[in-house]
Amino acid sequence: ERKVKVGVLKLTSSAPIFVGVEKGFFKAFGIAPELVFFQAAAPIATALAAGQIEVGATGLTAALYNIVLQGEKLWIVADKGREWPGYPLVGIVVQRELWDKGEIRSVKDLRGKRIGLTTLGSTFHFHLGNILEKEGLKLADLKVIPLQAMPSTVEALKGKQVDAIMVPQPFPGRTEAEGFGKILAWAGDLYAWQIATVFYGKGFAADREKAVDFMKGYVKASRYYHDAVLVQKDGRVVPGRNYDEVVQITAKYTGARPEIIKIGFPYQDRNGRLLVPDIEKQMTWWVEHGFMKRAIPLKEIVDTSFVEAAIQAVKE
Amino acid sequence: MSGARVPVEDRTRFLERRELKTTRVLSLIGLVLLWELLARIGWVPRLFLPAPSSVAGEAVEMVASGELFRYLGSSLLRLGLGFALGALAGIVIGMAVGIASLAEAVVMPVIAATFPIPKIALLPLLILWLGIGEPPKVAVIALGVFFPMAINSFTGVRNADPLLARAAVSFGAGRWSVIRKVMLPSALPMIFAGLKLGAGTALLLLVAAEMIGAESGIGFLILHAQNIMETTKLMVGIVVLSLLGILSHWVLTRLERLAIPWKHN
Amino acid sequence: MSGARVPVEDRTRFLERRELKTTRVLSLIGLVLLWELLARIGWVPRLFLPAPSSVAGEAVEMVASGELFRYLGSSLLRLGLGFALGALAGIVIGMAVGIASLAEAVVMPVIAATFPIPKIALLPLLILWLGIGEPPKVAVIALGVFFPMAINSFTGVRNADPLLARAAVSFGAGRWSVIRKVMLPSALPMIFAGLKLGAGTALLLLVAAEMIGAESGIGFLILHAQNIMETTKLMVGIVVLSLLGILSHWVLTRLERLAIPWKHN
Amino acid sequence: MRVVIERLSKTYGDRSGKSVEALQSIDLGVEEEEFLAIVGPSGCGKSTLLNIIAGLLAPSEGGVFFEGLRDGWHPPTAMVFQEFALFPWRTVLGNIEFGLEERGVAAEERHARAMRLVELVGLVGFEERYPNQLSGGMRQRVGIARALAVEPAVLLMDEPFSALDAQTRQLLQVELLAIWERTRKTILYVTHNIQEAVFMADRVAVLSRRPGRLIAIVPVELGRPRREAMLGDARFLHTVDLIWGLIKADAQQALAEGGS
Amino acid sequence: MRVVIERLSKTYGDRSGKSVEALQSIDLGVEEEEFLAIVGPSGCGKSTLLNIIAGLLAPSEGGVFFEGLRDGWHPPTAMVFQEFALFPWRTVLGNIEFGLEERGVAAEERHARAMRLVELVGLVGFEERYPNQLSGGMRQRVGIARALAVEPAVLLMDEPFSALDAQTRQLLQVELLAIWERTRKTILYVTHNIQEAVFMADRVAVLSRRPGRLIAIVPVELGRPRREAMLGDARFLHTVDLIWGLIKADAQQALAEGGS
Ligand SMILES: Nc1ncnc2c1ncn2[C@@H]1O[C@H](COP(=O)(O)OP(=O)(O)OP(=O)(O)O)[C@@H](O)[C@H]1O
Ligand SMILES: Nc1ncnc2c1ncn2[C@@H]1O[C@H](COP(=O)(O)OP(=O)(O)OP(=O)(O)O)[C@@H](O)[C@H]1O
Ligand SMILES: [Mg+2]
Ligand SMILES: [Mg+2]
Repeated sequence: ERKVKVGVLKLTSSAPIFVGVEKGFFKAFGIAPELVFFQAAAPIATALAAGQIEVGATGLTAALYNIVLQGEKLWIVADKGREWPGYPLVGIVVQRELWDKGEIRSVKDLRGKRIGLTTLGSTFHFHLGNILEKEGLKLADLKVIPLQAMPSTVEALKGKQVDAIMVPQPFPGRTEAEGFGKILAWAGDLYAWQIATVFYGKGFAADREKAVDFMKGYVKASRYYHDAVLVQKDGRVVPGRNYDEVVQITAKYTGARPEIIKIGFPYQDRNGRLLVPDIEKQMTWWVEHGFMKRAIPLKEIVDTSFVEAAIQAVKE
Repeated sequence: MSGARVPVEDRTRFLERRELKTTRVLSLIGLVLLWELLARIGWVPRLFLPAPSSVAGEAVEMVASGELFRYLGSSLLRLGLGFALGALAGIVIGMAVGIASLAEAVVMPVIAATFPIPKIALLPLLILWLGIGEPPKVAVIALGVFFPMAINSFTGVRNADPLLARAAVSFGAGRWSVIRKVMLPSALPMIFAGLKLGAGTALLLLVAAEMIGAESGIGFLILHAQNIMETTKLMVGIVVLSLLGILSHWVLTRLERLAIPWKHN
Repeated sequence: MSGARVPVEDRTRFLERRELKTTRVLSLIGLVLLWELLARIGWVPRLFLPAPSSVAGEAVEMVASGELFRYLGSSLLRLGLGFALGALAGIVIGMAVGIASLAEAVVMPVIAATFPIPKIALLPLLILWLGIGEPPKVAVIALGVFFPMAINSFTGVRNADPLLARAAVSFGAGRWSVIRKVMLPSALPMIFAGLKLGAGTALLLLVAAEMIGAESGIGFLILHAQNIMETTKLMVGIVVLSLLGILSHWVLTRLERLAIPWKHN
Repeated sequence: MRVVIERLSKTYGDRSGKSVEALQSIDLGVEEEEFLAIVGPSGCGKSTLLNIIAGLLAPSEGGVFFEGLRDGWHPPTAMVFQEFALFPWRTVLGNIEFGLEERGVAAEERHARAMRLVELVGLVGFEERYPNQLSGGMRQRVGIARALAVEPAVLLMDEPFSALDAQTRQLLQVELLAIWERTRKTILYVTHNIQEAVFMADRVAVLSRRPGRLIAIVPVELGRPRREAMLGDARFLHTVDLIWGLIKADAQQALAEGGS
Repeated sequence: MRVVIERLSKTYGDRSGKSVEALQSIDLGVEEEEFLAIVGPSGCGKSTLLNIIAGLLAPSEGGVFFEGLRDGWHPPTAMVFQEFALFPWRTVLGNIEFGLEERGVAAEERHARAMRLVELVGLVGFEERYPNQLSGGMRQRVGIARALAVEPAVLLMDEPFSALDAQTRQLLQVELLAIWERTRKTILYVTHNIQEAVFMADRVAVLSRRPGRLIAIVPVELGRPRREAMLGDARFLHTVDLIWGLIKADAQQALAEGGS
């Protein structure tokens, strides 16, 4: 068995990896993943660049592109979460009062308002920008306030310090439950995009056989995950045969309560395929907004050959 | 004989120190009651400041499941090691810098320059050099403990009575003897202040230390509970930190009394 | 007369303090050179530790565009205010606790219990109570400065020579006079150590302070640069913090000399 | 003002349980305008006694009373400390002014009075020096000046001239007597010099070795003002011999037995 | 061992530019096995001189030499400090043992020697006390014991008995002389008591008021061992008078002019 150090966040978004480990999908291909838990996304990228982990699974942020721009090679190899219509993940939540007064009823009404989110240059930031552009607005038309942590962001809405916030599940639901927030829209419904991916470090990618074997396990886990928790009918999730098992595995790894986990799993491609064009678009956007100095040619950062080889190899 | 007969009273009584152990305990109970009250009257939302009663409930569960002790165990190791390393380095370097002008001129600017560097900005370098296991976690704590220790030890040595140093020299004490037998005891009160600060700082930095590659630990608990919005668990973590803070303060105060007997009799 | 003629030499020379101003400057230059070397020999990838030369280049750009000064401006205000508030509160409370046993018994456990609470866990409460403007940022810094100040002031008062306090009382000094005229000057060396620690801590916490809704400031620069992995900009921020650290240390050392003339002649 | 000491005892406790009995049942009345000297072997409790009178130490038993206290100002005492107890952060002038500050004397008058005392104790030119720049004797003189400055109803002096050379000491003794004759304050004067005690005082209280008990109160039958010539007076010599005899046996025994 | 002081001057500087000239061109040889007393007015530089000889202070000009130093141990001096300079964190015993520790004496012997000195200075029962639990005189005796313990080639004593009562002082004077006669070390003894200086010393060095210059070296023509009876000896009284005369004018002037 070959060991692979995998850096993950201890969150629901890492569920496919947890499933792969727990169900022995990696093991089946002679891979023994060693999970290394992180409490923030940035150190995962750093650890990957430093060679301390071989595989990383986290959000696709400006940070990652900048790491590559500064000469540390790493590869985006597979999907690990998308914003997808019908799958509530990141929500735009407005103050209940403003909603009730009719002041904000659509994305367009956000013009001139104050919107809180965690960090500038985060996936949320990118996403917000794109949603606004779709609605004919620009980021400059409103005021984005970075608040670093989720609780701070939610608290700022509650304290009426901001008019709206952009936060992932389960926070949108909670703000409604507590009565101070109203979900304006789910980001995925407005705009689908690649939110998180699996990365390979330079050395790991070079060890082609091992890298493909790892991917085989991952593809198998993805399918299992997808069939269990993501299949929808008429806009509602139909729990698959292994729904409860996946919930339970996720609960075991994240320590979160099942009822919170059940609020929603992030969407991801059944085979772990990437939305490659979206990645290019993201880079363009980061460059436009000054978060990156220049774009990276896709072939220098995205390598879909692993996932394709794995899909070929792993039978249904 | 005109005028009154006035008894002389000890006017230095206000300088006296009493122990007031019950007051100490009452103070902490008051703090908890205040918190409960704040939570009850709804001044603070349940979500962000759960009432002590519910925190206690959660804590009991975590104790029953053994989770809390496991976390405590892994954190205590990091804390202990980081504290010991940081404190030792701080005392040694602080005292060296206090006694030798050359060391002072070389090291002090470096200390002043590196002290303000935020630990989170150091994480990448720590990961690069020390990996993602225990070493970087211990290093974060040690670094945090180092600065208050070094600056306080330095100040302690600098403020030692020069007459006593000269007395020691007159009896043949060399540099090393003076350091051990004059500077060190003179600096002890400040060193203990530094240790108290260091202990608090170590606990404070546990969260930063357990940001990378931790699967257990109180800092991990706090971070993770915050990520998954389990505020009650978060508060359990904070309460544990607070208790450790009180405990370490108490232990250090006791130790101080043992180490400085000549001031406490 | 047998035996040699041996001149008596001043054996206390090693206790003397020299200024060594050039060594101080050389030490910092050495630090920068070491850093450049580390970067040049490629031991550390550029991503993790960009060379000082490239950091300087970036800094020049940021100065030219006025960005750096804008950031510095907004941070200095927060730092100044937070430092002043925290230091004042720390000195007042620390000294009060040092002199009055009752205050000590009530406040010390609370200090020991609240010191280890990580600032990031407090952010939501600070936002709730103080909003997202300047007040919570100032509060984070003030909180950080408070603890070292309080503990050092406390220790300073506790270690004042009781003979001098009694001498003051014998001349009619009451509690307040004793505090001002005996405890305060006795505690000055420790208070200055606390101020140095406080200044470092304030700079250290700038990043945490500017986590809340900041759009400019050195802490914001560091956070933002780290979020998007712009290590050169990040280093510009850190270098600015370091320079502020050196500056504040230097200013405090000067002030200390002015405030404690009886030890420096 | 009279100082009445009644059944005064003092035992120093210790955390470890060891305790030292310093004073044992002292009964003593110091008359208005009296110059009382106190002599006794080292460690017998002289400083302890002065500290209790100054209100700086609580007695274990008994007490001290001021009778006939007229002016409102408290404390009516000022003390010259055996260890000087100068404030290191105050200059010579600042130290001397301390008591005046506490009594609310205006800055100008404070300065004028302090300057007069600087002259009296021979420290002109050192007004702005800090204690650590002074010699031992100079420090002691600052301590004396500080106590004299407040013109207290009761002056407590704990071996005030011990660090002074013979010449300076003599000059200051004469000055002190002159001040006392002019202002007629009550003075309690601890000294280990029996000649000095007799030369200066109206009465000499003799304490035993530790625990200090009052062995005797010896009146001095010399006229006032005292003059150097009296040092050869038969009454002077007789009184000195008497006191010497009183403490000799006691002190010798003390040294032999050590502190046991 | 001889101590040779050659053209020794010391001026204390000050950051603010004010400086004090403490010693001016002192030339003095202290003979092997000599007991030399030093007297002089307060602030004339006596402590400064001892500190320079002990190697604790650098002279401004000139220097001090040891001649005929035989045993290898440095420093050959031990000092009784005017301010006692006890280590507050060491007990009586710990303080007395300090110098022995530095000389590498084994723990047991250290203890035995320290205990003997505790007895000598009359502090039995106080071995485990800290200095802040002692009276002034007891502290001074600890300082004396600490210096005697190392049996130095040159013993420097700065007003060693100033805080002791007459009786204890006399006993310790006799003890010191006995020790000196037995071991024949060189002793430099600063005192402000002229009688004491003459009673104890072979020669008395008289210093002028600040800046301290050597006015005279007065040999004492009394036999050894000295006895109390000699205090009435004509030669004794004559020498005292001589010295007294030497410093009187000088000191009076000093006090009149203050520190100017
Ligand atoms: N703070 C203290 N704690 C314990 N014991 C003390 C303390 N202060 C004094 N003593 C003891 O009390 C006794 C009397 O001390 P005190 O200072 O009053 O003596 P004294 O007569 O002034 O002696 P001296 O002439 O040496 O100054 C001594 O035996 C001393 O050891
Ligand atoms: N550290 C110092 N800084 C400045 N001046 C000093 C210092 N120490 C002593 N002096 C000055 O030097 C002179 C001599 O001091 P020294 O202590 O040698 O006198 P002394 O002869 O021992 O006097 P005393 O009998 O009063 O102890 C004094 O005028 C004093 O003010
Ligand atoms: Mg006394
Ligand atoms: Mg002297």
